[in-house]
Amino acid sequence: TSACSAGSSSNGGKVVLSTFGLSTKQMQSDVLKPFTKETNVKVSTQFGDSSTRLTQIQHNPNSGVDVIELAQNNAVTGAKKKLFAKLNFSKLKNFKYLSAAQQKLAKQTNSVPYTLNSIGIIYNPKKVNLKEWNQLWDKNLKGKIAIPDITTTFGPAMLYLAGDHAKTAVTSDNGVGAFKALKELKPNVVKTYAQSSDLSNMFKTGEIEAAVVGDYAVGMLQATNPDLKYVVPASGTYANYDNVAILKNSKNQDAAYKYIDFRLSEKIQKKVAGAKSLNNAPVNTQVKLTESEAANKTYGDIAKRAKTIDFFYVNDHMASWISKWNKIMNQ
Amino acid sequence: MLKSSKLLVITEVKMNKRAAIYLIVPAFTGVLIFTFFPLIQIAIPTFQNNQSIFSEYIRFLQNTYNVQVISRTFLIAITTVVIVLIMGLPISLWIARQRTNVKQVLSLLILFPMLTNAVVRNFAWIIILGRDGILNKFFMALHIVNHPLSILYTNVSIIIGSVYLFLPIMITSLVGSISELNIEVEEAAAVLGATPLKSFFRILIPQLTPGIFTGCILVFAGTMTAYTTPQILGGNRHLVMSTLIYQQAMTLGNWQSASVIAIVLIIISALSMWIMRRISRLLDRRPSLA
Amino acid sequence: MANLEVKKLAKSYDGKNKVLQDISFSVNNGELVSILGPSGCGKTTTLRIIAGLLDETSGQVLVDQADVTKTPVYKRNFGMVFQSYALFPHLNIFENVAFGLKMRGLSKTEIKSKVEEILEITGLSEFAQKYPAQLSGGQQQRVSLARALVINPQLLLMDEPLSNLDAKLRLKMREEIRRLQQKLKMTVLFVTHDQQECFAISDRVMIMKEGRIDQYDTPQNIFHHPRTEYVARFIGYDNFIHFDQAQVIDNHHVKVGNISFESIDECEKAKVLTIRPENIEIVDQNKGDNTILGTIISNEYLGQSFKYRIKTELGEFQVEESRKKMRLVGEQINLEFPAKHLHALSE
Amino acid sequence: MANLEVKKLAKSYDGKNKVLQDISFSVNNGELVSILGPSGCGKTTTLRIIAGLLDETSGQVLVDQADVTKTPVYKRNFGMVFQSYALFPHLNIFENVAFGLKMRGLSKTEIKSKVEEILEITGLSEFAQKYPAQLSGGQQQRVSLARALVINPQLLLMDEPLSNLDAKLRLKMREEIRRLQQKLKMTVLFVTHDQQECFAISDRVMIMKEGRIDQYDTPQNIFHHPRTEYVARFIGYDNFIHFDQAQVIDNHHVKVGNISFESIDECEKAKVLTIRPENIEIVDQNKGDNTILGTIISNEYLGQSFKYRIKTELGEFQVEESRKKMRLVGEQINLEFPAKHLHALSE
Amino acid sequence: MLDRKNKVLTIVSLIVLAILMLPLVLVVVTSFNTQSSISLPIEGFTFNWYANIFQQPDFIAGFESSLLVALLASGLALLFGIPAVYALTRLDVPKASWFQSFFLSPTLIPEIVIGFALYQTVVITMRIPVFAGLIIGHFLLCLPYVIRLITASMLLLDRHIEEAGWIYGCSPKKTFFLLVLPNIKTSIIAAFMMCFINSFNNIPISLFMNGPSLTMLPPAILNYLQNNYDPTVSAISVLLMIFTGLMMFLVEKAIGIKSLTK
Ligand SMILES: Nc1ncnc2c1ncn2[C@@H]1O[C@H](COP(=O)(O)OP(=O)(O)OP(=O)(O)O)[C@@H](O)[C@H]1O
Ligand SMILES: Nc1ncnc2c1ncn2[C@@H]1O[C@H](COP(=O)(O)OP(=O)(O)OP(=O)(O)O)[C@@H](O)[C@H]1O
Ligand SMILES: NCCCCNCCCN
Ligand SMILES: [Mg+2]
Ligand SMILES: [Mg+2]
Repeated sequence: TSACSAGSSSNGGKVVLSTFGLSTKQMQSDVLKPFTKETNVKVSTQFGDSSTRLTQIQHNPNSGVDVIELAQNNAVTGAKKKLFAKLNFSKLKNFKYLSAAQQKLAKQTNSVPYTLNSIGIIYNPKKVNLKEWNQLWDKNLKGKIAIPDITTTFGPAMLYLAGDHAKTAVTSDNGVGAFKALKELKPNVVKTYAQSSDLSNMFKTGEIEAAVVGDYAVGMLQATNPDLKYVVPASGTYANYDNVAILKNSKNQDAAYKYIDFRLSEKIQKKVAGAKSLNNAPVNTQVKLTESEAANKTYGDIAKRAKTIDFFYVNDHMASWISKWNKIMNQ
Repeated sequence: MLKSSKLLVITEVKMNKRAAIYLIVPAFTGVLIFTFFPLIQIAIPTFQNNQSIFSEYIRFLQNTYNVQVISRTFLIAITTVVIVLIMGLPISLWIARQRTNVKQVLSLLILFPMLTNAVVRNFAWIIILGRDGILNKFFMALHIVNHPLSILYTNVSIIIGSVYLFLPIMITSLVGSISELNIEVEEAAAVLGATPLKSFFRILIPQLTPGIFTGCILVFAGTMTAYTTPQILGGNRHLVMSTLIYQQAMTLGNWQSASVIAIVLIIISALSMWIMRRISRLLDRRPSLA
Repeated sequence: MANLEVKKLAKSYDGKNKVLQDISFSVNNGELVSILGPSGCGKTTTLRIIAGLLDETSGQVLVDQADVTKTPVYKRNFGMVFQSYALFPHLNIFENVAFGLKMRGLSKTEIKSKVEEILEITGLSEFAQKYPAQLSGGQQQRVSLARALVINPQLLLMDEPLSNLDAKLRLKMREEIRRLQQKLKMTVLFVTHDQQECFAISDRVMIMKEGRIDQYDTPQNIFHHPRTEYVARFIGYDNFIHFDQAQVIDNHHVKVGNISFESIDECEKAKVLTIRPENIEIVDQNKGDNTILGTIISNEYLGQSFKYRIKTELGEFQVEESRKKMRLVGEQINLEFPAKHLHALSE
Repeated sequence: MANLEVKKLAKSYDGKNKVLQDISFSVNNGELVSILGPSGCGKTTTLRIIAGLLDETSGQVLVDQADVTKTPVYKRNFGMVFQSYALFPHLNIFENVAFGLKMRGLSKTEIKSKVEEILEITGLSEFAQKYPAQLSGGQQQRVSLARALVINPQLLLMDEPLSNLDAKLRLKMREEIRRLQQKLKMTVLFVTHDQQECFAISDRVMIMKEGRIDQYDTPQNIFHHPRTEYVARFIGYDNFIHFDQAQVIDNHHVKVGNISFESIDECEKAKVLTIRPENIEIVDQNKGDNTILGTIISNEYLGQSFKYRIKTELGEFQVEESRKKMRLVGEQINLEFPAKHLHALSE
Repeated sequence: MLDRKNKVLTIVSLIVLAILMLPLVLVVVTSFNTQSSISLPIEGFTFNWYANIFQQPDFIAGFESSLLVALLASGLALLFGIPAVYALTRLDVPKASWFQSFFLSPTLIPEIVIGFALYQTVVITMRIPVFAGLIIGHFLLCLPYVIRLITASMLLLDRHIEEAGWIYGCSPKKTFFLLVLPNIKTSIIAAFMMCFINSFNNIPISLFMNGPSLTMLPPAILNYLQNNYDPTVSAISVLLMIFTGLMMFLVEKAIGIKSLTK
């Protein structure tokens, strides 16, 4: 592949990638362009919400997408619906650098985790000072916080947190305790948000003083509201992977494998970990980040504290939880 | 605008009648295949239920959350119509009574926001309505309120956004109706002793009834079915039917449910428009000259 | 029932051109006065200022000696009949007519009796419950009249109330208006651009030209003694002979070219002679005075008469002649201008 | 330049009501024929069928003996002047007039010379580069005429070409049409509902009533010898005396009520007597025959004459009288119907 | 009298007019803010956000495809719509007003439902490429505008003009192109503009009809707004307003010139 001149494209083939709509500019410059340069594979992209894109490929076998990057919950659903091609992990040179747990998840779902996020609390230190999840239930936060909506990536994590507050694990009582805790939380909640940029605006306009948020959004929030502080409570957090998979109907499997391997490579994992890049925490264990580089990422200590969510359980109960959530939180 | 304008073939023309078929069929087939067929396709599964054909709908309506979304959608639409009408009437009157060239400039000015991207228009209100936004700053400065009001991401902000979205449509429609009125009718009322206010309510408004209802129906239908405004200014806590359709369909992948809501939305908006049109006819006391 | 006086009324819409140029006139109690003039001469403007629908630039409007110039229109208590009727389309005939009474706060029973009475007079009783759009033009016209009359106006203003009607209906309506005006002894100002209409209906006629009053007199006087060429032309004097002072021979005689003309009017300050087409006679021999030789250059059959255009040394003349057979183009004939029909004008 | 023959033409728009009822007539070379009739009588329908714009229900249209009934409109080579002018708004005057020539594939130079010639004739040369909207009504009218003339049509059809013009312009245009028609020796069919217009312009007049031809004759004959009451009424005979066969005395005498009338026409098959308002004379004493006593019930000044409505034992009559002073309502007078003006009609 | 001179009316109207204009003015102001969030008052002046627009691949690609789709859909709507209108207004079509309502019916279906239903039928069932589906969706959006506006002007156009064409030897087809089209040009331009702008600004249909390398501008802006709360959105809004203003100007000019000669 290396013999090709930059101009010709016929040799490397092409691949159609479906990925998140966040930071499309950095995705283009830090991942896709270098990928094409190195492999000579041309990339077409579709940007959008994880769940929307999952819905589309689920209903439309002819979507033309080869590789898809999804949030963990959607990857689990996709796997369950058998939308993904069975992966031959031997074709991925960088797969061996993933942790055992990650490798297991990859084999379970035929989708490879390429980054992970976790949640914490972001707050305006001029107004409040927060350290622990339980503080979110304080009466003096009435009408001052925002939490992720059930339908978003961290919606289930929010439910887990509520379960922890009620001291009954979600998986043990089908969320009964968690919903009770949410009902208690409701007076404090201004908004259940779907887009983390909503938070930027709400902090900016003083609508909220604190929010439960995924770490990937922290950089963006602090850029627009430099005062904001982010904390991952010592009691622990919940992690969520973003996975990449090849679609069953893909006609460009070779190029697709190349892309995934590229995505897992040390060079790229390190690059996109940058705060000005995609701010993606690395999964490649070869990547080492300094403390400042590790800021706002699920890495090191935080990664150790991070608990996982049983999306196989969650997705089975999602429909009824959404309905309950809507009745309690959005009514 | 929704009303089909009256077609009148004045005199029979000696022309190949077959030509009509060739001219109409392409557009007819297009609308048939791409509007009616898809609607039928999404409607059919919603009636295929083991229990009864309506059980999907019954289940949908038994969920109080859904009923709340429906009533919110309806309430927002009605409120928007009323506000748009109250704001639109005076300015329409004012524009319609300007000299021709001034009227043209004003009409263009009104048209401009109407032709501006909906994202842009709604987004502007985020800047204004936020807790720290222009409006709150203004109110606080004037000591109208002591604490900033939470307007953004509420039903109120959706209504404000919708009003902004549809006010130009109402004005454009009303200016048209008012321009058609015979100004001498109002002069006659004045000569007969009617003050301007009396003339407004007893002479102008009654004559405008059909125009007002046409405008109202446009605004109502537009607000009922609008997606972008509630999406940007409402957020998920304040879903309306169209944002609920999208959420069900694409975020949650529940197409059956999305179809049910879609059908309910079409029925509700069609029914409301039909009722409004009936009311309009009842109120318009002028005999129709068929 | 009132006396109207207009003093030095002037109006400019744009601040520059004066559409009305200081006109003054008065209308007596119970008089019907027509304002006659070509399109754009200021008829409607005058009427609208009197009604209070338009601000004057300067001047005064007095009703029974009281200045009403600053009274708002809805307090003037005038009646007005609009060219387009201006009926309220959403009200039925009864309600249309009752509107003015309602505005005056009359009781329901009073309104009912008054409206019914005027509907009776105008022959509209059976249409009380109909809407304007269900009535014919003439019936709408009468509603408009009834609506103006029922409030017992001091003054009734009518702006070309008949101009939308076809010839037959127009004739009938103008008779009706005259009859009602005389019966109810109203003071009426009636705008029209139809010469015949205005002569048929008025006590006095005001002829306007470019914002001025050219002549204000009884129909007969205007018809037989037009004051200016403009008025003459307007009322059907189609033939004019211009001359200058040098050509005046004596009080009643003028010599133009080689021909002497005798006129019924004094010629001392005159500049023009005029005569109607139907008053010129085609005679067999040239008797000299008041007679001129000409050639027919076009002919037209008018039903009862023929109309010819005739070329002479003093220009073209139009002549109407009642005769069984049409004269042919090219025929040479003598035209006689009888002195009793030949008028002399000074403007 | 052509001879038109219409044979048993019938038309029904809805398959039930016959709007034209088997009408037949012919128009000679170089003749100008007017179709006169009230609104809705079928004038436009007739013209449109002849033009080929409308399918006939039955019947034939022949031009110079050739049947053109099935020829499509754009191959007929007729000229047509539409009531609304129907000028092409996006083309200038030159292009408007040139349109028909272009369609006939003439060369540019030919088109130029022909168009310029006709623009010259119609006095439009200076407007060649203007657009229709920039012209006055009368000028547009002439463009419409020029456009029709330039293709040298076998037959020129005109549908109320003057109905949109004001009285003055209308008069001028009809003279112009007549002049051009005679100059170019065109065969013209001219639709109008204006009696005077049609008399002034036509060689022959066709009076239509409800899809039939009531009378087809020269203007003079129609004017002096209307065949039916309908025609008479249409051309200004406003007074009618109805009677039945029993009342006929002899060939020229009829007795209605107590009064004997002598008529210029034969009365044997007659049912109605008719006379024009201006032909009734007001006389001092009742001479018996042809005279009736009446009371004035309304009076009106017409400028040159007065018009009265008079109530008599035989109904109301309308009378026009030239006189200096107006007679008053209520005055009793004797009306004389001179025999030479009293016509007898059988329908 | 309630005319333009009535003071109360004038004041109320000016307030409403201000309300209509103010938000757009604010958008313009915020687009120059040096702060990286959309807020007022602005702290400094910069063109950076305008520069940033051109670094967003979605915006560039979105603009191109939105432009293409809007042009194609408007063109198709005219191509299908004009003949239908001609038949309905000039030929003796039975139940003409029923047909007209039929052609206007897409207006009555919520756009989100059109998107949803079309996605299922056209993209999934019929396996028509998403791009074609998008064009179809936008075509349905546009057709009612064409029907409404052109019907209005066909009804106003003196039908005798066509008859005059026939009389002077022009065949019906030729008459249509030579005499009818030039005279309804104004409303064709107006209809095109309404179609174009509504298609170009549409979100609900495009939300469903998207796919690889098929990003439309409005959803891209919406997406950007939801992920990054910086004045880039203000900046692109300003560019779009200029774009709209330019179109209005051109159309006004085109139609204005026309109305001089009409
Ligand atoms: N609102 C206006 N603004 C400016 N000029 C006006 C206005 N109304 C009328 N004029 C001008 O004033 C003059 C007189 O107009 P007015 O309406 O009084 O004429 P009129 O005698 O009633 O004519 P018509 O017989 O055509 O009704 C005309 O030259 C007209 O153009
Ligand atoms: N397209 C049509 N369908 C049905 N009836 C029609 C049609 N066109 C005309 N008619 C009817 O045919 C009759 C004759 O119409 P036509 O237009 O020939 O009258 P006209 O003599 O030209 O009247 P006008 O003087 O009003 O123009 C009328 O009763 C009219 O209502
Ligand atoms: N199809 C539903 C009608 C909604 C009206 N849309 C208005 C869009 C303005 N850009
Ligand atoms: Mg006037
Ligand atoms: Mg006709």
